[in-house]
Amino acid sequence: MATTLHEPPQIDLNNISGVGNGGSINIPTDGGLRATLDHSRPTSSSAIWVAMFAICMMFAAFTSALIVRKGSSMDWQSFALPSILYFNTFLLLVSSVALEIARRRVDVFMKGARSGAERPTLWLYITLALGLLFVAGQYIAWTQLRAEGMYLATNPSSSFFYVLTATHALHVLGGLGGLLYVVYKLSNLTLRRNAMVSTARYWHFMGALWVYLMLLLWIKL
Amino acid sequence: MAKFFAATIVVIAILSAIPILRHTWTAPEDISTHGALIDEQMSETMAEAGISFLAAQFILAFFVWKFSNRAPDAKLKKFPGGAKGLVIGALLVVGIEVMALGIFGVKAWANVYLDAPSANAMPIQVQAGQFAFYFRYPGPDGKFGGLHPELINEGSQNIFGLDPEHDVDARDDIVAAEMAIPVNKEIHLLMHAKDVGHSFFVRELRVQQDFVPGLDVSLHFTATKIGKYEIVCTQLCGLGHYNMKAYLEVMSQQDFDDWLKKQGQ
Amino acid sequence: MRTKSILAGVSTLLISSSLIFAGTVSGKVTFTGTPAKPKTIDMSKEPSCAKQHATPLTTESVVTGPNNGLENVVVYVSSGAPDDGQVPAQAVTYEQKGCQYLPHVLPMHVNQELKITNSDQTSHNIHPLAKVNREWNKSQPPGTPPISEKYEKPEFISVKCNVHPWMHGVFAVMSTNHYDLSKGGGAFKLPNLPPGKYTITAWHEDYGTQTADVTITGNETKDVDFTFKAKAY
Amino acid sequence: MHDMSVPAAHHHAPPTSFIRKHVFSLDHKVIGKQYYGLALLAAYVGMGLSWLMRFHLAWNSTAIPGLQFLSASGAPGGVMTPEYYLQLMTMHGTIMVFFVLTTAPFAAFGNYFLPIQVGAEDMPFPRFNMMSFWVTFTAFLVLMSSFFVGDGPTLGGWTQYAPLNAIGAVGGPGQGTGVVLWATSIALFCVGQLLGALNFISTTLDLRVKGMSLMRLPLSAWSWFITSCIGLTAFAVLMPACILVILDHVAGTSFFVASGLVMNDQVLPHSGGSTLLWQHLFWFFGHPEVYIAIVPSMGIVSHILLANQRKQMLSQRVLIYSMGALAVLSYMVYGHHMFVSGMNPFSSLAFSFPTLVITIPSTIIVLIWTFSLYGAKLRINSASLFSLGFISMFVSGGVSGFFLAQPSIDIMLHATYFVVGHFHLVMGVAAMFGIFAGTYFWFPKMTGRMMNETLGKAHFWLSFVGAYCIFMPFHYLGMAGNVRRYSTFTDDFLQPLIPVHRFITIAALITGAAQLIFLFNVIYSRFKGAPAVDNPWEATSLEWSTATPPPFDNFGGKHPIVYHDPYQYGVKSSVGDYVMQTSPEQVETEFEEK
Repeated sequence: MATTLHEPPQIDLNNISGVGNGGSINIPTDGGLRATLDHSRPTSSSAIWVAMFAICMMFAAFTSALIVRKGSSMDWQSFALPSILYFNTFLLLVSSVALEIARRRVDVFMKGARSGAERPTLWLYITLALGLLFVAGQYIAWTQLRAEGMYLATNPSSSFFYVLTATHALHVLGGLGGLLYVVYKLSNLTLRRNAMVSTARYWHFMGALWVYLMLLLWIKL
Repeated sequence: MAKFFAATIVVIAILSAIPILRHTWTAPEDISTHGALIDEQMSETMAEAGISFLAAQFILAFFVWKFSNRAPDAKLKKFPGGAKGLVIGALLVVGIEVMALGIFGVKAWANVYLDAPSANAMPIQVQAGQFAFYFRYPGPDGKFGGLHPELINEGSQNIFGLDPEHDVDARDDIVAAEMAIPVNKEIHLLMHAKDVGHSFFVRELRVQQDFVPGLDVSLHFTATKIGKYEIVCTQLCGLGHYNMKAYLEVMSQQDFDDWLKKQGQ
Repeated sequence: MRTKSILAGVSTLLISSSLIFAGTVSGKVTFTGTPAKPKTIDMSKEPSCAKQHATPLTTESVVTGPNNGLENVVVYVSSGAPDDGQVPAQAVTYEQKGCQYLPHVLPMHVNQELKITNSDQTSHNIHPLAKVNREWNKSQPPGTPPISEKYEKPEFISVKCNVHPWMHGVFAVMSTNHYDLSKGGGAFKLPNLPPGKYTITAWHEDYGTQTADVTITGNETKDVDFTFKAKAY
Repeated sequence: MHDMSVPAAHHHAPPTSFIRKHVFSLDHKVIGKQYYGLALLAAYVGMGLSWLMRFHLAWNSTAIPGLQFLSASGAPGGVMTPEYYLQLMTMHGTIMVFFVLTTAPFAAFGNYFLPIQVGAEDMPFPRFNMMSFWVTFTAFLVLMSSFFVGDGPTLGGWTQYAPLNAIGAVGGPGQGTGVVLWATSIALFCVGQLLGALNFISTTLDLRVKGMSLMRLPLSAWSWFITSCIGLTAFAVLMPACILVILDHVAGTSFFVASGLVMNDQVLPHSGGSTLLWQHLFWFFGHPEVYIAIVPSMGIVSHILLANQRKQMLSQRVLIYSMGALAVLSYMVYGHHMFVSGMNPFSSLAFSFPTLVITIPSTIIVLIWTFSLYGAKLRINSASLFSLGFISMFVSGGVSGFFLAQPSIDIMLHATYFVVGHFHLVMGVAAMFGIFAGTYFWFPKMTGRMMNETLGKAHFWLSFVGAYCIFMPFHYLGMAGNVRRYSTFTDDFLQPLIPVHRFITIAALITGAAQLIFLFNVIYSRFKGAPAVDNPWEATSLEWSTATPPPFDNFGGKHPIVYHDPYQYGVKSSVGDYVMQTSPEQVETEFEEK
């Protein structure tokens, strides 16, 4: 049998890009800004999905822990979620919308000539602000609970509340970091579409995750 | 070197099999009513695992012996069966083999864990704590006194935290550091953990069960042979784990009644 | 130089005088009611220890003597005789033999050296459950050197061996040298008390504490008796 | 060798400062070497611990000279105390499982060779990659620090069962600070490995060069890809578990401590926690961890065998699918660690069947390896010897899985030395053999020098025979009911087994000493070894088509183009009986027609 089962691929030296993006040479293949093409690191579009999967697993573990722990003994005392959480949820969802608008603008901006069109950083800043507000809101929620005497160790229900919300808040902060990175890259015209897209995906994911957590806490606490 | 390797594998395989075949080290004689099935399962598995083990090692040895360091002009050969044959073979042979094992195993498992203890099984409570087992018999009234963790005081031997002052049921409860049971009588063992995870393992009885702190599990078995056996802890429970043990005395009904009376005083 | 010698002279004078007019508090610790009868200890888990006891060991938390005498009671001067700070030079030893603590109650002075020895074939684990002092938990395999420890603050410390749950004892760490342990019929004796007002405290691990005030004037022996109420359970 | 390839842009220029070059390097090759160094260090620490343990088990009251200086209270007069034994045992397990079996075959070799084997210049996120190593290294330091903090490391075993792991210092020496440090270390380790897995997966999916389709990936690359998928799921579950344990310690929560527990006659403050919860979370990670340890070695061994048998595997696809099946199944079987844990007996049965099913892909893998040797032209060298040894060990350790997969038999064998023998052979020794094989095989590429074959062979024979002398008897002990994790054998029925333990100890001391030959060989060859050519083994995959050692960007400013499936051995080509993946040459096989 012949060992070379595949035809040797045609080499088109004008447009080499690997199956992924191994070969980045001086032709726009990743849809980035022209200024970024030289010395650009290969991009990975699947990384963000991998990261989100890992985060899902982590919260799945917390969820199962919560369910098992609640079932394991009678000491579970439910409490009403601080109402500010609903407002925070609203903030996070709005921020997602803002980011989506920002992403579209950036897209247009990247496709069009750089000269002229002003940079769509405004919507990114709005998203950032909303995100920060969300984290602040979460902090307020914690202080409110503490005021009610619900501390981390008071009861398994409160323990899980703090653990879940804090872990989520940390990941949101990570998203904010990503946004800052995007803003910075955009400011010196070295933003690559992949960075923008991945950040957006992550941010929407954070929103979705939070909605899930709200439902979980609302049902289980 | 290759031939030496092949030979070594064969020798090792055979040497490893000898103690198994000669039963040099093996579980002690079974003294339980349910253990026979487990032993049967064990020997069947041993046969199948042993054959697969020897076969695999021998074939590996044979191929290494035959097909290493060959002349440069020697021709490569392809295994006639090809991958498909192997896969199908493995699926059928191993698949059927392990499924059979699994299905037969269910019965052996069910005897110990799925069937409920009979109504007239004799209740004994065992409490595992760092690092000793203590056993409690309900006494003449047939009722166990309640447990009060805050009353536990090992210095004055209140091992279970009984409250004889207020709890009438507790007054005649009999607490012992060794487990005596009548022969051929079903025992319903109520397992209570005082502090951390422990385990109750009697090789002759073919029982092993972990204690779950905060959740009392139970176990039932019938011993068929009078004698003295060792109960050991198999769940790492702290620095004294190695020394956490107790004796199991299987007695005739008469001896057991006397023993119980003696403990009662 | 001269001042030194004078000081020395004065101090010797003081000490000797305190010896000359040395009062003694002695008495008896008893109990009323019926104490819980000692429970026999089953050591079958540790055969090497079990065979050292011809008659099986019993619990030692309440040990009674003839005519209601109560033993293992620590009697000490709890106030009136300020600690003279003299830490006895010789160490107190605590022996683990036959899976039993010898003695059951071990009084010692703050900062006095405590030597713990293991005379058994098995490995012991000494775990004094100190609250005021630093809690430690050490194993002592057979044939290893004695453990040397000391306690800085006065405290009644309950001692456990985690490996042998029935092993139980008490360290009575005192900030005074005027203490005694009630023996035989519950008798105790606190000698060498210079004149003054004293509070004597008797401590029992199960029955709690009792106190009595005495005044020593010159060279005399005061009788102080303590009576504890026994608990049936 | 004619190598058609296209020019590529360096995406980052090679660093010049020592720090950036060797310490905080972004280069996956340097990071791979760093991981290897860490694994090497950890392996010898772990081995030292096992020496101490084995000696204590064989000669219980004999003092080990100098041990008292390691821990005065742990070994008064050099005689090991029960708790110190357990502390060493816990550290041995943790170090070996996490910092050797996970780092060496996966993180070390994977980091170095995965990007090269897919034809990439580097991983997509070099900074994450660097972080991954340094976080892992910190984790190691944190773990080791527990030797010197408070009353020593935790004694709870590498499985750290609840509630012993959560009740704090009352549980015994090391259960306070020791556990917190342990959990912190493992949580950090998880972070490191998650970052690594992220890089591995995206490298495999996104950075393959032109012509490198998934099915053209070498088996080693496949195994690293599959392993990183397992790790991504497993470590993402272990980390929360560790966080919960730490909270039970420092924040006074009650996730794992049930109510009414009494230690030293005091009722514990915690209440209502679930002790089985920890076991579920831990084993959901714990069983896949076994495959994290073994699958990379499977890939490495296949990779090496192919180069040495000069002939293709019967089917590469079947191998890949079987490894994938192992990965998937590994999540459906974790409950077989909990048959007698008090878990619902029906779920024990539910867990036992997929466990038995795992034997099928495992058997297929072994059969493919073995029968691919049929009609081969096997070359014998240290690398191939260790690969063959791996197969033998994998079989020997695998068959005992038959027993442990069945709840009824597990009643007799659970928590005995049978289990210890099983996992030491199948995931310990076997994986180590994979690491050794990989070292002898790739050392030339990594350092530019060959390893000493004579020493290598000596190392193999002592390790191979020694490992069997140590771990086969474990199974017999287990069948006789010898409980594991005992620091002293006081039970009457264990006395007759002590001679067996002495035999094992002697074997362990000798086999351990043999590992020093390896250490010497590595260090000696690194500086004095014979210079290596680019492709010493006449192998086909991409790492052999670049310079030795590879330039900073792996292919010297080029992007290779892949024309062939991997492992085109047993063909007639201009270079000999093989053709590189990067060579456009059309070739014919030289199988004689049947």
